Amino acid sequence: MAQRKIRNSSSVGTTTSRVTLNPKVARRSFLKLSAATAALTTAAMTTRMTAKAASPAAVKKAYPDSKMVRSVCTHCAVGCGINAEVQNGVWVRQEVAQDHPVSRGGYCCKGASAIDMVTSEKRLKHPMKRVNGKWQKLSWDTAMDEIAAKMTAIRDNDGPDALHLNGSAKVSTEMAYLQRKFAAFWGSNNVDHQARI
Amino acid sequence: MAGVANTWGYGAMTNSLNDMRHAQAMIFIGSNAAEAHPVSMQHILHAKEVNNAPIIVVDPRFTKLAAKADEFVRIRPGTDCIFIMGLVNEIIQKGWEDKEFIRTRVAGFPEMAASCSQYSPEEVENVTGIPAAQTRKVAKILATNRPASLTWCMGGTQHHIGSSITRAFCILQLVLGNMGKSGGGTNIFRGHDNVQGATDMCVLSHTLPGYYGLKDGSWKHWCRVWDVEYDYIVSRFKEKKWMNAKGFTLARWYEGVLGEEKIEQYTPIKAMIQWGCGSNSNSQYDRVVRAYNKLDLFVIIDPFPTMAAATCTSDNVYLLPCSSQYETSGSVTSTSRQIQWRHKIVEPINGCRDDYSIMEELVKRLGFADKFYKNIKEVPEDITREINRGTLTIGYNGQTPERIKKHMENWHTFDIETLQAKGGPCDGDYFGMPWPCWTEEHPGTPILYDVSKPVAEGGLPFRNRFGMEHTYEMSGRTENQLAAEGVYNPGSEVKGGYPEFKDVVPGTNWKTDLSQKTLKEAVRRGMAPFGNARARCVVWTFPDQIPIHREPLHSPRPDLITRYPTYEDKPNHFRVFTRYKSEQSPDLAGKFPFVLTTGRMVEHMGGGAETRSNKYLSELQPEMYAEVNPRTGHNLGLRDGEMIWIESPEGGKVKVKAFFTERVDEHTIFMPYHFGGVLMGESLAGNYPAGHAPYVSGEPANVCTNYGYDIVTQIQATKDGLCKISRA
Amino acid sequence: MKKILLSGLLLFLAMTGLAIAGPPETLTAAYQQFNALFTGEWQQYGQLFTGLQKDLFPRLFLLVITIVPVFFFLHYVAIGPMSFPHDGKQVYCYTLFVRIIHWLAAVSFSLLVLTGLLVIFAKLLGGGSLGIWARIVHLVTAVIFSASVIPMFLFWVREMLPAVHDLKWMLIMGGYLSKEQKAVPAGKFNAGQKMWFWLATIGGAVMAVTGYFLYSHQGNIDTLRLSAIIHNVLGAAMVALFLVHLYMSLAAIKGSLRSMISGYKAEAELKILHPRFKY
Amino acid sequence: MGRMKFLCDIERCIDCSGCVVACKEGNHIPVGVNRRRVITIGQGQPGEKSISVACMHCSDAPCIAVCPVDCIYQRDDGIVLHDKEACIGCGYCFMACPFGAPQFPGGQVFGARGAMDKCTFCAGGPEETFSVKERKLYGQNRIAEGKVPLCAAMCATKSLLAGDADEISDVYRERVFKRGSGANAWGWGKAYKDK
Repeated sequence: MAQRKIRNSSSVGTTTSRVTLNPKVARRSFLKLSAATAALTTAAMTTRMTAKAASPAAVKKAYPDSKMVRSVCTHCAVGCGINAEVQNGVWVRQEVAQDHPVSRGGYCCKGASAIDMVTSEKRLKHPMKRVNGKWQKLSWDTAMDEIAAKMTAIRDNDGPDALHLNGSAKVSTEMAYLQRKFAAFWGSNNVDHQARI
Repeated sequence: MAGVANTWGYGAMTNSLNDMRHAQAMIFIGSNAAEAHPVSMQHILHAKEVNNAPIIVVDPRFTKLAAKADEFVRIRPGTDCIFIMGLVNEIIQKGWEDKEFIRTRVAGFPEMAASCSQYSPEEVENVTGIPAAQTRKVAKILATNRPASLTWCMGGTQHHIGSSITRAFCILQLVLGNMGKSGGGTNIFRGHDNVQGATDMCVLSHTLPGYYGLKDGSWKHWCRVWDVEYDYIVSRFKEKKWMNAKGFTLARWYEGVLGEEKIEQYTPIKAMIQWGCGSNSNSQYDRVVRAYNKLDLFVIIDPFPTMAAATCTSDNVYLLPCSSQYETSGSVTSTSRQIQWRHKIVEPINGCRDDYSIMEELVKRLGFADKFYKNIKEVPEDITREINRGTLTIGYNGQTPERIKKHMENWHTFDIETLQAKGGPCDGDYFGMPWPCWTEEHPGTPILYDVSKPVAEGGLPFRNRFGMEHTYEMSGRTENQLAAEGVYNPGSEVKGGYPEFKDVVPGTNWKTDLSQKTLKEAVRRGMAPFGNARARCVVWTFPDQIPIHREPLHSPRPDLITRYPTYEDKPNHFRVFTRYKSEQSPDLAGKFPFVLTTGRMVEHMGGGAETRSNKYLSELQPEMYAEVNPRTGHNLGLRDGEMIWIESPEGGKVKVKAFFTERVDEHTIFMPYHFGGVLMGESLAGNYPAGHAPYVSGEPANVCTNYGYDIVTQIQATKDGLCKISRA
Repeated sequence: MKKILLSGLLLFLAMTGLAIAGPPETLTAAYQQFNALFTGEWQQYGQLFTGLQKDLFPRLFLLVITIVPVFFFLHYVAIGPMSFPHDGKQVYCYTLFVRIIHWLAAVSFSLLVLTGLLVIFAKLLGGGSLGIWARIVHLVTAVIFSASVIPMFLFWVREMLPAVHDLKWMLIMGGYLSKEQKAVPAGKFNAGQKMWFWLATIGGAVMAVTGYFLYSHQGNIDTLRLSAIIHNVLGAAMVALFLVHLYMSLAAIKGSLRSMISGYKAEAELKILHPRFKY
Repeated sequence: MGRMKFLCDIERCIDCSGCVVACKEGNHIPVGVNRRRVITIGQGQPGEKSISVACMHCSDAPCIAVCPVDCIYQRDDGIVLHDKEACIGCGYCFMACPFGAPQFPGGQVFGARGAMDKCTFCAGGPEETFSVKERKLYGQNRIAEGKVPLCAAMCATKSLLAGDADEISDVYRERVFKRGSGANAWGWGKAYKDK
C-alpha cells in the first residue's frame, strides 16, 4: 500500500500523523474489506478476572484427535516446510514447522497464510465458460467433452502445432512432467512455462 | 540458465540456502532476497552475523535486501555484464585470481582475460554509473573474503543479453575459485515453488524432460521410457521436422496468434491451454490480451480466475477450477535442488479437481490414454518412478517416492549447517537428495562440482559436455577441455580429467542406459558418470563467445549504442522473427527519458491471482504504485500519491499511483508486477465470474515493459526498458 | 481551550518533523526514532492522561455527584426553598419556541449526563454491552443537544452578556444563603444562570469537538489524549452546574419549573430575583 | 513461572510482514485490525530499519490503570489479557498505551467501536481454555499448549523473539556477541579483519 507506506514510514514528503496501530489508518485505504464484528452479548464481570497462567502440567491439546500433515509451501522456491493440523478432514490451523532444516519454522507473509489457498472465498468452484460474453456454469463432463471436441477439431483442421500449452512451475514435478509428456503425445513442441520468463 | 549450463554442465543453483551460512562474503546482483525469498534471509543474515561476511547488493533500486547490505552498489539497469566483467578485469589486473583453480579446472581463461581487459573501472563507471572506486572496493572485498557466494535472480537474466550476463557471473566465481566450495557457488534463487522441478521436467519448447533436447536420439530415449513406439510419436506430429524444431515460448507465443510478426510455422496458433500460469507476467501484455481474444479455444486451468479470464471477453474461453497444491500430492524441487514430497492436506474442495484427474480426463477424451498411462497406475507415485527411470542426465533416479517421503517424515534429523542427516532412517543423506542423486543409495549432491568428496558421497567434478578439445577462434589456441591431472574426487580410479561414460552397456551412454548400469558402474569406480572436465569461459556456440556488454535495446544512453551495439535481427527465434538491430535507435531516449524496471514485493507472488485473493495480503498491499524518485517527481510537477500515466514506446500505458521514494534513483521508475484486473485505466472487475474478482486490482506493470528478448533463451527483457510519465 | 489544543497540535507536528528526519545512523539512533514514531512524547500527554484517568477522574466525578447533592440537601433543610405567590400578575418570559428548544436541550443534556456517568462508572455495572449502548446513546443525544443549543445561544446571547452587577450577585451568592427575600442585583438572567449558559454553550461546543475526537478516534494520538482530559474536566464542571440547575428549577425556587412549561413568571418572583429585568 | 516478553531484533527484521499475517491467519482477526504491525524508518536510504510491534505486555501497564471497567488484567507470567465481554470500547487504553497496541473493530451501530482487541501473546482470554468461545473471541491459546506465539514462531529470520525473558535475552545476547566477534575471539572480526 503505497499510501500507507508513505504515511507511516517515508522520510520524504510531509507526514502529519504519527504511527499508531490504529485500525483507522489501515481502513482508510481499504474500505472494501472492513468486516463487521457482531455485537457482543452482555455479561457481568465475575471472578474470571483472576490471573491465570499455564503450567506445564496443564498442557493439553487444542484440537483433540487432530493429525499433522507435512507439506511444502507453494509460494517461492525456498521450500519452507508446512505442518498442517487436520481435524476431521478440515485443515484447522497451520502449525509451525520448527524443525524443518531449511525454514526452521519461518514463513513470510505469503507462507503464513498458506491455509488461505484452501479457504479463500475467491476460489472457483465450477467449470465455467463464456456464452455471449457472460460466464455460465457447466458440469465437469460437459466442459471436458466440449474442450476435447474443439481441440480435436483444431488438430484435424490446422495441425497439432495450432495448440500452445503454457504449463506451470506451480504444480508438482510429476504434473509438470505430464504436461511435457502431453505435448509430446499431442504432437507439438509448443509448450512452455514460467521458467522462460 | 542456458548460460550457466553452458559454462559447467548444469543450469541450477550450485549450493544450497543453508550452505550460504558458510559464506565469507555474499554478492547479490539483480536479486531482492528479502522480498522474493524472505526465509532464505535467516541463513544469509547468519553468515553476515557469525562470519562477519560482508553483503554486497548490486541493484538499480535500494531494496529491502540493500537495507541489510554492507555495500550497496547502484547500477544502471541492463549493465550487469560490464560491471561483472569489470570486476573480473580488476581481479586479474591485481593478480587476485585463483591461479591454481584456473590452471586445473577452467578453460578459455586467457581468451576471456584478453576480452575483459577493455572494461577498466573507469569504463565501467562511464557505462554503469558505478564509481570506479566502488568497483575496485567490491573487487577487493571479494578477493579478501573467500569463498563468496554469488546470487542472482530475474534482475540478472531478464535482459536481451541475459545469457551473457549469467555467464559473466559464472566467470567471476571461476576466477575467484569459489566454485565447488562450501560457502561459495552461484546461488541462483528460483522464483516459483517448483520452477526447478518444472524446468528439470522441461516444460519447455526446446527440450524434452531432463534437458535431453529435441534430437532424434532424445525422442528415442523418451519413447523407450514411455514404452511407446517411436513411430507413433512421429505420427502424432505434422511432419517429422517439427519434432526437432523448437516451439513457441511463453514469452512470445502470442505472435503466433496475432500474425503481426513473421512466424515460422505452417499454421497460426488457434488454441491455448493456460495451466497454472498467470498471464500478466508477460511483457507487452496488451498484445497478449489481443491474442487471447483472437483464439478459437482458450482453456484456463487454475484455482483462481487469473487476469486472463477477465481480459478475454470472447466466447470459447473455459475456466476449469483445479485444486490448490495442498489438495493434491507430488514432489516439488526447491531452489537448492532438494526434492520434497508435498503431502495432500485435505481433499479438493467441493467442485474442484486436482491436476492429475483433469489431465486424465483430457487424455482419455483425446484417445491416447492407454499409451500415455501405460506404466502409470498409481498417481502420482508411478509418475515419479517413470521420472526416476528416464531422467538420467541430471540424476533424478535415486529419489524414489519412498525415499522422498522418508525424508519428509524425518526432516528433524537433518543438520541445519550441512543438511546431512545425523542418524535416524535417513542417516548420511542430504535433505531432499539434491540432484544429481545417481542411485538409490546415493545421498544426493549438496554442492555441485565439489571435488573434495567422493562421488558416492555427493562430490562431483565439472561436467564433460562440450567435447575433448577446442581451438579458439580469437586466439587460435587449442585447449584440452578435460580437467588437469590431480583434479579428481577422492577414491576416483582416474586421477585427473576423464570423458563421460559410454558403452558400459553397448550402444548406450550414461544418459541413455535405462538399466542404469552405467551410472552404478561410474559411482562404483568413484567417478562421475558425466566425466571430469573444465568449466568454460568461452562458449563457442553462443553469439557472444565471451560475455561482452551490449546496450539494452531501448537504451537511455544513445551515445553508447555505437560502441556497444546489439545483435543482428534473428529471423527464426523460437519460430518468430525477433528484432534486435532494427529495434535499437538512439532517438528513443529523448522521447522516453526514464528507465523502467519491475520487481517483486513480499506480499504478492507472480501475477498475484493467489495472493490478491487473500484478504490479509491484500490488506497489506492494496494498491498498485510506481516508485518515483522525489526529485524526478517534483521536477515534473507531480505530487506524492498522485495518479500518473506511464507509457512505453510500444504504446502500452498504465495509470498508477506515484509513490515518491528514494529507493529508486532519478532516472528510474520501478513498478511491482503482481497486479492485474485493470487494463490501460479501465477496470475489468465486471469481467470476472461474479464473486471471484480478487480483493485488490491494479494495472499490470507488464503492459509497459518493453520489447526485447534474450538472444539465446528468448527470456523477455522487462528490467531495462524505457518509459515516459505524465500526470493522469 | 482551543488554543491549548492548537498549540498542542503544532507542538506535535514539530515533533513528528524531528522524528522522521533522515535514516538512523546507529542502532541507538534507530531505537530513538522508533520510540518517537510509536510512543511519541508519551511522557508528555500519555503519562498525564494515564495519571489523571487512573487517580483523578473517577474520584472527581464521584465527588461531584455526592458533594453537590449533599450540599443542596443541607441547604434545603437549613434554609429551605424560596416561594413566591403565583396568583399575582404573570409576565410572559419564554415564547413557545424557546420553551421547546429548552426542553429539547434539557432532556438530551440529562441523558448526556446520565450516559456519561454510566460510562465513567461502568465498572459497577459490569461493563459490556451496557457501556457500549451508553456510549451510543451519548453520541445520539450529543447530536440533539448540539442542535438545540445553537438557537438557544442565539436568542439568549444578548441577555447573557456579563454585567457589573453580576459581581455583586456573586458576592452575596444570589441571596440563596439567607431566608430573607431581598431583591438581588440581576437582569433577566442572574450571574448563576449566565455561568450555566456559557458553560452549556461554549463548553458544550468544546465537549462536542473533544467528544467527536474521542468517539471517532480521528486525529493523532496526542489530540485524543488532550481531548479525553478536557472532556473529563469540563464534563465534571458541567455535571456540577447541571445539578445546580436541577436543584434550582426543581426544588430551590418553587414554581420555576412551571414557568418553563407555561412561559409565564410571577411578577413577585421577578421583583426579588430579577429586579433589573425590563419586561 | 518466568516473565513473558517480546524482543524484536531490528538488525534482522526484513519487513516481510510474516508476523502480521501469521497472527491474523492464526487468530482469525478481521481485516482492519492489526494486533501486530511492521514499521519501517528511513525507507529507501542506507540505514533503513524495520521493527515489528504489538502489545508489549508492560509491567505496570498503563492500559490496566485507565480502564474504566477493569477489564484488562495481568497474569502471573506478565501477559496482559482482557475480557472482551466486559469491554465497553471507550478507547482509553489506546490513549494510554505507549505503543498504540489496542485495536477497535468498527461496524457497530453509528460506527461505534466494538470491544477492544489486542495481542494476547497467543494466550487466549478469560474464557475456558480451548473452548470455542475463547477461540472465537481471542484466537488460539498456544501458551496453554506450551507453544510460543505464532508471530515469533513464524518469523522468517528469527528476528522476533517471544518467551521467557531470561531465555530470549540470552538468545539476543549471544547474537550481539557473535556480531561483534565473528566466530573467533571477541572483537577480532572487527579489529583485525583486513589482517
